[in-house]
Amino acid sequence: MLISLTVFLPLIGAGIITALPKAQEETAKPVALLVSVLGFVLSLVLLAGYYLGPTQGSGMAFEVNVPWIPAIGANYHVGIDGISLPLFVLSYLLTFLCSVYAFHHIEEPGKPKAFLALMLLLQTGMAGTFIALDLILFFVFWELVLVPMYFMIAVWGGPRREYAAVKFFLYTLFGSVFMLVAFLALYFNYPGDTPTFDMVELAANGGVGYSRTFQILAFLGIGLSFAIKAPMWPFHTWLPDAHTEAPTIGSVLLAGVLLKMGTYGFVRIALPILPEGAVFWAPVLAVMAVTAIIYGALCCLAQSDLKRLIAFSSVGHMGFVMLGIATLTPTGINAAIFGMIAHGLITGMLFFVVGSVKDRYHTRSIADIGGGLLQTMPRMGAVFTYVAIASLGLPGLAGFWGEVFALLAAFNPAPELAPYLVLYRTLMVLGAFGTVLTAGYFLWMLQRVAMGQAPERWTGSGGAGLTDVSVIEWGTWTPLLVLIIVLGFLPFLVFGITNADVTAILGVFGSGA
Amino acid sequence: MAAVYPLIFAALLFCVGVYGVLSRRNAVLVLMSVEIMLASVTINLVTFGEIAKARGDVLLTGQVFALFVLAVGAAEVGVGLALVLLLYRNRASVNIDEADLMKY
Amino acid sequence: MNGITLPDVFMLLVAVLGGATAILVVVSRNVVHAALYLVVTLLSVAGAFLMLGAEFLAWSQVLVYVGAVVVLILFGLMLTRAPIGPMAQHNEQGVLALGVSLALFGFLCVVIFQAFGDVRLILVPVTTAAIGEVLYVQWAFPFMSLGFLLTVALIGAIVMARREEGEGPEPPAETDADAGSRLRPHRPDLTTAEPGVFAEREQQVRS
Amino acid sequence: MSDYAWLIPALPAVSAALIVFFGKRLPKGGAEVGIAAIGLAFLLSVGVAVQVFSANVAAVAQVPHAEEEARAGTEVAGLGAPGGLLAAAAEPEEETIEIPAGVSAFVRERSVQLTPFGGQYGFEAGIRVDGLAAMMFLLVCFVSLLVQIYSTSYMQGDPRYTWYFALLSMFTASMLLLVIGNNLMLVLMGWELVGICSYLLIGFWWEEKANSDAAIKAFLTTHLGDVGLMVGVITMWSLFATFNIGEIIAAVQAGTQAGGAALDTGLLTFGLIALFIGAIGKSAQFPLHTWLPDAMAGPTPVSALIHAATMVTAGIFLVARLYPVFSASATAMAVVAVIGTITLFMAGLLAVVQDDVKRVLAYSTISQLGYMIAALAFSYTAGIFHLFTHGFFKALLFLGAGSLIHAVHSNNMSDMGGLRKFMPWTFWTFLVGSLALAAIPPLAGFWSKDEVLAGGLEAGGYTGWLLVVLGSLGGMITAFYMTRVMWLVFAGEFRGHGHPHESPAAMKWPLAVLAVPAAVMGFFNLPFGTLHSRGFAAWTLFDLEYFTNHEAHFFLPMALGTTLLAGVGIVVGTKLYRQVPEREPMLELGPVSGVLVNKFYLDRLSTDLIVRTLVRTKLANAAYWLNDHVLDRTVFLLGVGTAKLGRGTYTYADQRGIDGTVNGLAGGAGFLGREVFRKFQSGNVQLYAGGMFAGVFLLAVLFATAT
Repeated sequence: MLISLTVFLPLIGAGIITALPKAQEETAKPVALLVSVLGFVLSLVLLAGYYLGPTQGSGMAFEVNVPWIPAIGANYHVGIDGISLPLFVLSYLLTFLCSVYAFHHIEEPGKPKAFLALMLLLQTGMAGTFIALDLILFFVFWELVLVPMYFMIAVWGGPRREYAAVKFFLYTLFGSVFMLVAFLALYFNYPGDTPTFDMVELAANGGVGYSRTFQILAFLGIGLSFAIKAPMWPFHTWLPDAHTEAPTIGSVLLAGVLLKMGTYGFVRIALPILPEGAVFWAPVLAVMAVTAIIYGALCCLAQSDLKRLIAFSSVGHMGFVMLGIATLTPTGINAAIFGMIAHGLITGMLFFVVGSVKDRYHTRSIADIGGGLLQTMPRMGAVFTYVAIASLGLPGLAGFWGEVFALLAAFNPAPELAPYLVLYRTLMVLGAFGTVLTAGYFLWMLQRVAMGQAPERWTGSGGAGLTDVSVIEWGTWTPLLVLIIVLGFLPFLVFGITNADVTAILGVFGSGA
Repeated sequence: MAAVYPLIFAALLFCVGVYGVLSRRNAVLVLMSVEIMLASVTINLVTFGEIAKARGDVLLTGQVFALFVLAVGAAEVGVGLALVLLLYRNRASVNIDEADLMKY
Repeated sequence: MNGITLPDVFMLLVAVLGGATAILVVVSRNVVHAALYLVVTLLSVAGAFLMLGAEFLAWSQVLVYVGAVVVLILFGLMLTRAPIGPMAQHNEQGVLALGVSLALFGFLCVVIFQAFGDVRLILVPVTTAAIGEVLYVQWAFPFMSLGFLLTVALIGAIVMARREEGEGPEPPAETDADAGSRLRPHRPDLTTAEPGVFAEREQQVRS
Repeated sequence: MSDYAWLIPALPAVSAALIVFFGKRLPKGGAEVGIAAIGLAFLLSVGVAVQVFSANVAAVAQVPHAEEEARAGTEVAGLGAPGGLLAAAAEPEEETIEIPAGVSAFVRERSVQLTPFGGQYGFEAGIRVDGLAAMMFLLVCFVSLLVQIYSTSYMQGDPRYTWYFALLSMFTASMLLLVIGNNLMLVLMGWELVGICSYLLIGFWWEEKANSDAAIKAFLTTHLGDVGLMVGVITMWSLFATFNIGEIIAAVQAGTQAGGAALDTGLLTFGLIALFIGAIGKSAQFPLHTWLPDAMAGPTPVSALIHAATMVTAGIFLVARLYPVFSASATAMAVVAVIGTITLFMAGLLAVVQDDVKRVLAYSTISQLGYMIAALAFSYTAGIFHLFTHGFFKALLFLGAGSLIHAVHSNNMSDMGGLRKFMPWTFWTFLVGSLALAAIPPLAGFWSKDEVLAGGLEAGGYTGWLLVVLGSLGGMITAFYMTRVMWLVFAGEFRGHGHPHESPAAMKWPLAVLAVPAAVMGFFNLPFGTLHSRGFAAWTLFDLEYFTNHEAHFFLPMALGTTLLAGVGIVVGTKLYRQVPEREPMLELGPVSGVLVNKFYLDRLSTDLIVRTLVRTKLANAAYWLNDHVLDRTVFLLGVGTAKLGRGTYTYADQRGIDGTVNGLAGGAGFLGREVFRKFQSGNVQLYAGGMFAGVFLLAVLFATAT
């Protein structure tokens, strides 16, 4: 019950905000804050309950399983385990911080009421996706996420918002079709007596009874959808546009949570339910992942737009996550989940900063900013530098562990992938070179944005609008900044949550090593 | 009497009505075509009502429904003509193919 | 299948008459003629009712349709200043309409002969008293609802057709020009459109 | 004491945080916090060192002396177990000297579980305190302490004074973390953290683009090496299923890998070479050395601390840390030796033609790092001893250079000259440092460099001889260029602008303090029999068997020979550069014996040498040209090419190719809608109705035929 309350609380909040009288637009902000704080606290309660409750930190907890659409055997089956819990809490944390940030700035045309209601709706969708244990329920939540994000981009976005929003929406929807078809195929080809959409049951079945060809095709369908969402090269092209045009809060949630839905789907659905398909496709995924790492970095080198650069960096980072998943080992998937969390914190934070920089300079172009951020706004520049360095995977900060363990896993992929050992090891070395490129574009970006003499147009009266980090911004960012360094030094805070369930879920792969 | 006669009659009327509805430009003529279609429907109702009566229906359902359709048809003509008038008043024409705002 | 009986012959006659006039209704180039053909069609429908033993219905048909509806339609024709003379009354989709209706007719014929080809009707005329009894006992509630519907429809028709003070031909005022412009592509400004456009076309047709 | 060794990196880490958050409000801008923390850490490290060193000496004393017995024929791979906690029940091989039970080198490990991967994925973070770590503690804390004191004066008035001290503390903490870590993952962490601190400090004055360029170059070049390190660490993990250094060493010595199978030496060699690539990057070895001279863009104390004494020695430390593992692969060791030797010689040549005093020192640092690397290929003690002494005298030289730059506001020696009379403290300490660097007995550099060459000589083989030959020549070059610097800077007339003055006390005293170890450190590791076994070599070992089978030896002829070579270098330098700036007949002030008699001889000799020097100058120029125009250019072009490739990929593959396909699909749908389906959407109700009826008809037919 608690879990349902946590998930639907934002929805209720969105309803309350919508019901507010039009004259009291500003009241929406405290209401949204209250709701998101409550949600965050509840998610922490779930976190605590997961450890203190009967599950003792592994397995599925807080399960609710009631009939929902009996005609097709779809149940309202939700629950949380070590794989979903970190992402679940992350989504609440980011929404909470976004609702704080909303006090600081909401893009044109303002309208906090509508914006915050959409944000809370989005939160329900995101959290629901992470806890759904029924394929149809998962699909519903998955699609629910699209709508608010579409409006966030299309209404509050930049100059090319309509193009970006439509692209985002269509591309994701395109993938969803294949996912739905694959889900139905899973249902109708179920080897048992009563076909089911239940993920737990299907995962426990572990692909037994599904033919190899079927598994390969179904994995393709499901995987395509997740790959678009993640996004994997070469399905990433919606991402730079969406990120570039989205409002700051939209970018943060998009990078911080939405992208993870794709990779989470791989871990939760595609791998355990279709193990043979996974083994078949894993080398392809790995190649695509490493291509994304190199390619994302190369594209970043060519960018002149700050937000676009960071969007492309997401492609590379998600490449590391996918590389971890493609190894089909517990190490790799633990690394992938860690990578997701770290990317959520770091890139979310980067988008916060870039958004704030953009609000002040009124441009996203690196050339127009022209350097000297550290001079005009020392604190902003310092935060920017810190996060950029975190993003390039420096040890001691959160970005490191996901990358290094993904590479480590790629050096020793699952025994099923033994024929591809040389391929994986080559990919691992290439991925490691990718870290150099990553470092390169981040450092050059820092050089062009943060360092150097500030151009004259930004000093003196021209820089009047360049106020340093405000109190609200500090309030929003401090938790992220602290978490980045805490996870950097105490990675077991995440690994400890995920490991047991990751190992369990990979039980379908024979040895599971 | 063979049931096919009234039924074929009704079908004929209906199809003629369809043709009229689809091809006439004048809204009033379209309305007239609709009346023909309604009439054909009442014939069908009565015919099927007879068949039902022969099978034990005591409520005269067919005829009662035909009566209802009659009344509804009258109401429809009233409202339809009012609409036509309104159209004419706004556009100085009752040609349906000129009223094409309902696109893209 | 027995031979053709007398009711069958009557029915056939009525059907041929009704069908022919109906066709005339939809092809006639003169609107007034069309209205008059409609009268014959509706009358033949009433005749069909009589053949089927539904006396009350037949007379109702005559009263309501022939008496009221057709008059109403004639008024409509006059009020809309329909050209009282022969002119092109058909649009460009004539072929489509013909195709669709013929196909539909063919299909219906096939279905009817398949399903009811050997059904014979035992005609027992229904008296007005009998129909009155079921109508006011078993069907009382729907009947009253129908009356209500009729009232509402008539009131609605009046409200719509009535010309209020100061209303008239003005189109609805543009309240939000900005938001609306995207939804309304080019549209002739009908408030100022000189009637000549239509008058011209009228004359072309007539000549 | 060693139980509290974790405080050594923790103290500067805490101080870094304190300075970042509260530094600006403190009266001295945070410097006092940094100095206090590093001072405490230094005291602690002294305590730890005393404990570790004395324990090691005690252990060595219990080893029966048996030099006669089977010196030859011992194999590194057969060394049995390491000491400390891991020791327990390992049995030594027959040929080796018997180590009495219970006697082992001092190794103290304490760990906490970091990632509960369980079973074979176990990964813990912990400290490993042994002789090597204790030595590094001493060096890092000592130099860092002096550099921080020095900086209070050198950086006076800088707008980011506080931030500077935070970075210094952060760097020190990272370096100590790298040193103290007991597993490769922690080493990797410290490794990257020092890299980023180095980046931030090189680009400390980021207003100048050249500085941030240098910072980026430094970070990226070393990061290229770090790829190797990462691959190496991962290879090690996949071989041994552990990151723990002690366990890896034990496994290698037992000849097994994870699961008890026989060691896959091919993969091990691959991993070791990968690790060594990391060392190449960090320790500025050929061919990744180009960043270090550029890194001189940072503040000079930073150059002293990071780019001379500590961070750049991380590569040497890494090889030393895994010494028994490296020893197991002859191929890897050969690579180490060759790379180190090439570096030492090449960089020495380059140093000769520099005008910027810091660049001379930078090339000299590269050269000396080459010595250490090459030495490690043959002798553990030689490598780290040279690391230790070099840390002191090179820090001294850099701080001295900083003092000079502070005085004349220029890095170029052509703006200096005659500074001896203005800056006596700087002069004398610089002289000590130069002599130590030039390996003049009895200063520290002599003993350490001698041990390096002795190691090569003893090992023999082509790599050994290569080291001996090039190393000796390198020693001569070193002496030559340091002589040149001394003359150009301190002798003659002042050629710069303004009035040079002696530096303030906070800069003077660290120079003096550093001069002491630069002068006397060599006596702690005299390569004579039992003395040796009580000194530095005994202190720093962490593997008793290894030590007892690799005693150092002193080859008097070679020591004399190298000293002679160094002397030649000094002489030549003196002749050339004393004359050039002052136009004096320097030749007459040459060697004491027979000025007149030998004039012709000397003349001829010097002419010969001048010619040779010219050739050498040309050679060095060519080498520098090669460096700048080929190696550096390649890096540059790679960077530019990568950027172009990025732009190309973005423009053609991404925007036109992939995105174009997506847009094309959408455009196709749009075309269909605009040009085709739009016709049906005419707004004509009757057309719609026609469609409806047609649909009804079709549906009806469908149903009819279906039933």
